[in-house]
Amino acid sequence: MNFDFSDEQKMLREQVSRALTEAAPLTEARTALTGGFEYSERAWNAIAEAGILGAGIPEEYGGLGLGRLEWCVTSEEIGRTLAPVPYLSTIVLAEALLAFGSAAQKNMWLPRIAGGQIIGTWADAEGPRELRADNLQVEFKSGRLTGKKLPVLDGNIAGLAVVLARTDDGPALVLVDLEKGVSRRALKTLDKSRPQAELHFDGAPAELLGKAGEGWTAYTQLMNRASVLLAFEQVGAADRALEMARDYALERHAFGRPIGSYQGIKHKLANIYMANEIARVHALWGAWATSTDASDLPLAAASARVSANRAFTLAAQENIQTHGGIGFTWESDCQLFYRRARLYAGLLGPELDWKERIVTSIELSNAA
Amino acid sequence: MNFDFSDEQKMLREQVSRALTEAAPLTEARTALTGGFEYSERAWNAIAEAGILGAGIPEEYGGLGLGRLEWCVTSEEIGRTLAPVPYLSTIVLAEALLAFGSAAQKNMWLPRIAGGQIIGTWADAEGPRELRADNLQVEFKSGRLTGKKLPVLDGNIAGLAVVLARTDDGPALVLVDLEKGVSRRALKTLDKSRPQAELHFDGAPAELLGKAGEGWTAYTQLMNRASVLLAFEQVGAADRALEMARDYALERHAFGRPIGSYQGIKHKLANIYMANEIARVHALWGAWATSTDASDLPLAAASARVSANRAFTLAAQENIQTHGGIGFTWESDCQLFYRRARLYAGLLGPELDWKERIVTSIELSNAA
Amino acid sequence: MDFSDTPEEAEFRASVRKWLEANAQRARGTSGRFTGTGTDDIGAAKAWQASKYEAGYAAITVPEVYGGRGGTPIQALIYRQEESAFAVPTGVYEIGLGMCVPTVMMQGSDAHRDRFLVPAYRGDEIWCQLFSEPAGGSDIAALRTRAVRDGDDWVINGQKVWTSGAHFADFGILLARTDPTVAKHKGLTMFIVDMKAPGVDVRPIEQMSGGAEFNEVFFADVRIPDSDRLGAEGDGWNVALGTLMMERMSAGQGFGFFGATEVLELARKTEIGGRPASSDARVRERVADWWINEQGLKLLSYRAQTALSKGELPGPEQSVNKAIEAPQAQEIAYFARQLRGQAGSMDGEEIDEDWVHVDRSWLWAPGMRLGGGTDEVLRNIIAERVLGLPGDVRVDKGVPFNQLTS
Amino acid sequence: MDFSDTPEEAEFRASVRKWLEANAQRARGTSGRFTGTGTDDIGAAKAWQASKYEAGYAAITVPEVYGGRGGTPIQALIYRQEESAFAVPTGVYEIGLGMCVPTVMMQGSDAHRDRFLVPAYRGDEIWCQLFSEPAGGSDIAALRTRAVRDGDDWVINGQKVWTSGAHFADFGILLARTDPTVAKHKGLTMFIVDMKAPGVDVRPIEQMSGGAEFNEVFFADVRIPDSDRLGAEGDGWNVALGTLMMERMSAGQGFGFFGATEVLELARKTEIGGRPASSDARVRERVADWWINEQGLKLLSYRAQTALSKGELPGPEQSVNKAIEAPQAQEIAYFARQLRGQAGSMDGEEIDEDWVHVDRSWLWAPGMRLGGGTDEVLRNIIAERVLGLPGDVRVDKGVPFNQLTS
Repeated sequence: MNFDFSDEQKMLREQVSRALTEAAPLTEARTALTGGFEYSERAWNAIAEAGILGAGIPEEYGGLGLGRLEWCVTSEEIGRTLAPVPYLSTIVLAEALLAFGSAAQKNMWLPRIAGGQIIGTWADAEGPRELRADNLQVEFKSGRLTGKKLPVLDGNIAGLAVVLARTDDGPALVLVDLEKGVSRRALKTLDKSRPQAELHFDGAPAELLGKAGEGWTAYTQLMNRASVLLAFEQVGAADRALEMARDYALERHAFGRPIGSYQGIKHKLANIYMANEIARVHALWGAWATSTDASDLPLAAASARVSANRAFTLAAQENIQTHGGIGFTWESDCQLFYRRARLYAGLLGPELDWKERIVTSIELSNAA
Repeated sequence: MNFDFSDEQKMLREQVSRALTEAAPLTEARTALTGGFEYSERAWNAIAEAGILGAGIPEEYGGLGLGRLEWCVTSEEIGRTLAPVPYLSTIVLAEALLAFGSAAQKNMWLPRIAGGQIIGTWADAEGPRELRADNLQVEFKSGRLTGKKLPVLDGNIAGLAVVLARTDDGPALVLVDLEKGVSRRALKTLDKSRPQAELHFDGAPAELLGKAGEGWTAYTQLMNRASVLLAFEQVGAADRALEMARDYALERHAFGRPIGSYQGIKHKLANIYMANEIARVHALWGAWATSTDASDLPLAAASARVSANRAFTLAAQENIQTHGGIGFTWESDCQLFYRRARLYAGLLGPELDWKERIVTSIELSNAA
Repeated sequence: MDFSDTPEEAEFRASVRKWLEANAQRARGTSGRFTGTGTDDIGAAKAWQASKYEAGYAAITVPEVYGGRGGTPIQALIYRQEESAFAVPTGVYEIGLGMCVPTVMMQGSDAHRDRFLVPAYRGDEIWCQLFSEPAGGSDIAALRTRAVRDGDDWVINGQKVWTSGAHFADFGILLARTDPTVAKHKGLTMFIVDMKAPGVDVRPIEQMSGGAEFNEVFFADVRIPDSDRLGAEGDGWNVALGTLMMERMSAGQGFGFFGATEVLELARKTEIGGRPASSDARVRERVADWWINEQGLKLLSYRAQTALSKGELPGPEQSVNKAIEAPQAQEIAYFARQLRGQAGSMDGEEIDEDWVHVDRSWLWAPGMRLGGGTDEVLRNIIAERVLGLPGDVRVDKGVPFNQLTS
Repeated sequence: MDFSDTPEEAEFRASVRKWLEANAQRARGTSGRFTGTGTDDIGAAKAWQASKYEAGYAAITVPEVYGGRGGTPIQALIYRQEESAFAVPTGVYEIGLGMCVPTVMMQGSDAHRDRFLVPAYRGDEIWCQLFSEPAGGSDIAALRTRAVRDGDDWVINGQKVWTSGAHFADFGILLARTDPTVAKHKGLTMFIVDMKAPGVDVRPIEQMSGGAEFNEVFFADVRIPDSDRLGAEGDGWNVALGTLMMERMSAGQGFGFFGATEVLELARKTEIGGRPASSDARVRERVADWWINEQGLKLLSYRAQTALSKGELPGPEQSVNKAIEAPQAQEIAYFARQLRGQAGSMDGEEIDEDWVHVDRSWLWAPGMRLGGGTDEVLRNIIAERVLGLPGDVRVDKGVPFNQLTS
């Protein structure tokens, strides 16, 4: 039994933590929120220079060939700092290439991802409509992609995207160079510290990633991996929100003593702690499953998803509550967490769907 | 706007309260729980002597012709004392006769109910199977009733029952004299302070109450009235449990001060208070609806049901929690409330069904 | 029991409604009254208040001798109920007429009443309430703003915060410390302050929701004549409690959050598993749970109204109201978000009006869980005032203010 | 990361499992270990403990010189994991071997170790823990049982409560007040007490769940030689804290409540709207929510196990475990009830084994929310020890015990 990161992975985390603490203090997220930039090049460069982007990419494609756990520990630190970087989106694209790409596709793109020369993303949603295998509107036909995808995380800064589209043979994942035949529109969102865009494909050249007709299964697998990465970001951010609340509760006095000495606050923060711990071990389980291609991955990814949503949402909203009025101001950092929590809870589709996947997985494993 | 009981009704409540406080201290419920008797004749007589049983029965049938609000205020006091009396069951039967009985049936039975000469009940459930219009097993045919009903509240002490049964024309309510052709078996239950039985009808003589085929609608209407009465019992009991917890929190000291001075306990009890208040006004709304035959009755009855379940369940379990170890002992009165809360939450069928009725009613009223 | 008005109440309601129909537009849509006071058109608000004054609806319960109608609390409630269905700008007067001006009426001199009441009711002058301070939070009596006697004047130095509408207010009621050598509740005094006086500096606070309805107010050597003191020197805490009690009289106002039935309506337009989300059992159960609370709060307001119409003081309904509604609004907005899938992170303006309303609920709910008593303070109030449980242990009890450590 | 054993651990696990298969029956069904200690067959328990002792599994982490195996904490955990799948009676030894005997080993004299350890491990003598008192509750140090020095003896008078297994215990560790003139934590001393000594009176406490696993224990002029003192006079509180710390070493034990997957299984056999309840979205969402917590606690225990196998002390997993599992068990039992409609008020014995398990969960959950630290105390522990928040205000701090008002 060794249910923990290795010492090397913990050292890497320390290293990423130091780099991001310096390159991405919360002021970076605030600058992005107020439109100063679309992402923090400083933080992104720090991650690229540490070689992280290639950690899970085999050496033959220009990576370090370490594994996925290194990607996960980095996500946690990005969450802690709310670093405004296109990390999740780029790694999800790398995962798509690793799992479904041809040798040519891998050779073409993975080295550039590992080297930090290109930002990637994925495009699945088509506005507020429910996303299902049977109602996709964006179409891939004769090497061309047509239709609109929104919201697309980092869609306005990415150079390459994996897109979920319908074909005559059923859903497919396709690879699109966003520099060609794609118009983009920045979306108004509730967390402007991470940009989202509408991508309009007007016959953009594209190519299949994997087989047509198997796209929905491939998409589901990809989202399982995305869920684990995102859960680590959420856990990191939830921890940081809890620390903020704890520190404020120690410093702020009411009626002659720290507000953290009242059970109303103590029990609130203890509840957050417990939610964070539950989410953390689910994320860790997910990391194990994603790095070993375990059959448990769908279950671990779903429980990581739901428990991380629960933890980060609770921590972000109760951090404001613990801060009192000051927490509701624009200048307070509390809002950065509150907005990010909402973005992350929505990113990979409805929580209810992920809960249903948990029960389906339990039933399958009981039947097996 | 007069959303409250009248002064006369409040005086009646005072009177009932005094009578039951004397006739049914909690020791009566405990005596019933430990098998001392099946119901408290002392408390039952006090209610009968106050004329309550006939309050909602017209004078032509031997009642006082006052209305249903008087029945409701009495329910609340019965709840407060956990008086082990067959009140709910008897009034539900009276309601069935009032709504669906022929003149002959009313003349035959209502005066005896008003006079306290007969205990009544209703029998709907058929064990742990889901109760639906399309799967009733107890059958009424050619004036005879066949099959088993369980659990039946007060089934072992009642003299008359309204029974939900299937007929060739669809579900029906039928009236059965329990002294004839019925065998009974006392059930093991979790709240022995209120007895439940299995009734076995082996061709027992019975007669229709209302029309065959309209029985399910009639049954639903009857359960709406039952829900309002029961909600008052639950609100009364929840109030009493809250008072117990409050009193103990004032008296019990830990670390040199009353446990009621810790926010952990204060906020807990404030939450119970709020749940009780929400339940109380829903019950009151239900009382208005049942006494005016308002079209809102299905909605008011359902929200009274769900909010009262929520309040009494919370109050009963957190009363134990507030008492600490002593609350978990057999000798503590906490368990009387905990057991009663479970009985009452189950009596009128699954809470999920009642919640669904709320939404259906809202949709109907929006469509209207 | 009877949900209808008495004949007198019905008559009053009819006349109010008739007047409103003739003078205002009915509100449309689901959006609530979150706009607060920051972005309102002050001119429109003043015009509306003036016409209310002319019609006798600006100060319904105030004796005629002070410029009011001499009516009953239930008439005031009926007016509020009717007015709430119309799109009229009342926000800027809520705190002034609800809390400050009644304090002036009760605690002020005849000269104060002559000078201030009618201009306030007519809407010519707007009032704000200056109690909260940065260091205080829920502990209002810990305030540090000093008032030092200098001849016939008091000289004010210090800072207030969360002052609603200070940026357009003409006057304020100000709670300041006149004696730091006694226990913190004992050394306070209440004043009327001219918000245009030299040394008053108002700075808007930008909220996380984007607007700026609240302010910081700085006082630098602001002079207030002793004649503008409200109540006795050192009696400011009792005067302030009286001001805060006024809130209890305005029972049963919803906050305009996106609610249970609106979720149900919204769910008809979105899908789960290819079917309308409104048919999904999980959505429906939540709607039922939330609706029970919303309807319960409405019924509690009817009960408060019943008490008012009998001349009794309402119970703690207002505390219960906010303690339940604000956290529930946050929960509802969170859940509604997922009804639009990944588009849940987009701004409602990218979609439609309903979603704008959801977003506004989501952004304002955290503020409503804090302002006017936090979730925690409200539960303390219920525990102490209703259930009779002891107050929290007060380590600062009886300690002179200037010997408190923080 | 790796969920499997090291080769050494795997080898140990295999030998344990082989021995268990040869000497015990595998457990069947879903019912948990609520039966506690009240109704067990003491003879069977003693026989099982004796065979464990012979096989070297009774005291795995105890040095060989004291009669143990000299093994590692991870071996002890592996043994517990494996044993939990078998139907063996271990309840009566849990507190004694888990908390009391280790205290004797650490605090006792050589003579104590020679006299008590082996008979305890072999199961010949059963131990109980005598800390809690009626007036104390969560405030254990407020205890009133007095120990007065008389020559070479101490004379004990007072009452203990919630003593598990006192009715069959041979010895106990007793925390008593030896000096009431100092602050309450300072005047306590720990003793070994012979439960068969004159003046010891054990009376079972009947629980609301029906059984009587706990006791009141009365002491009337019970004499204990000073040589049976554990630790220094006045140092009893520190000794007791050491005893209570032992609980943290036994991470990740479930309580055997009716759980999420059992609800799902049950729901397959009941109907909602004419379809299996297991297909109802509301049932399924709850199962997911509960399962996440259950699986999370299991994963936390893996993390604790990882720490143990690295020779580190586990974190606050035990506090988290009970704080989450006990209230959830109550919620699950409440919900499961409605899956059988009105029959939900019937005793499970009228239906089947699953329902008996639901009932047992429902009756025991309130007790589990209290024993071993209430919901509230556990949250305090997490807030203080993990998050570093201040303790509750202590009005009794430093006050001599005999001057406390209550």
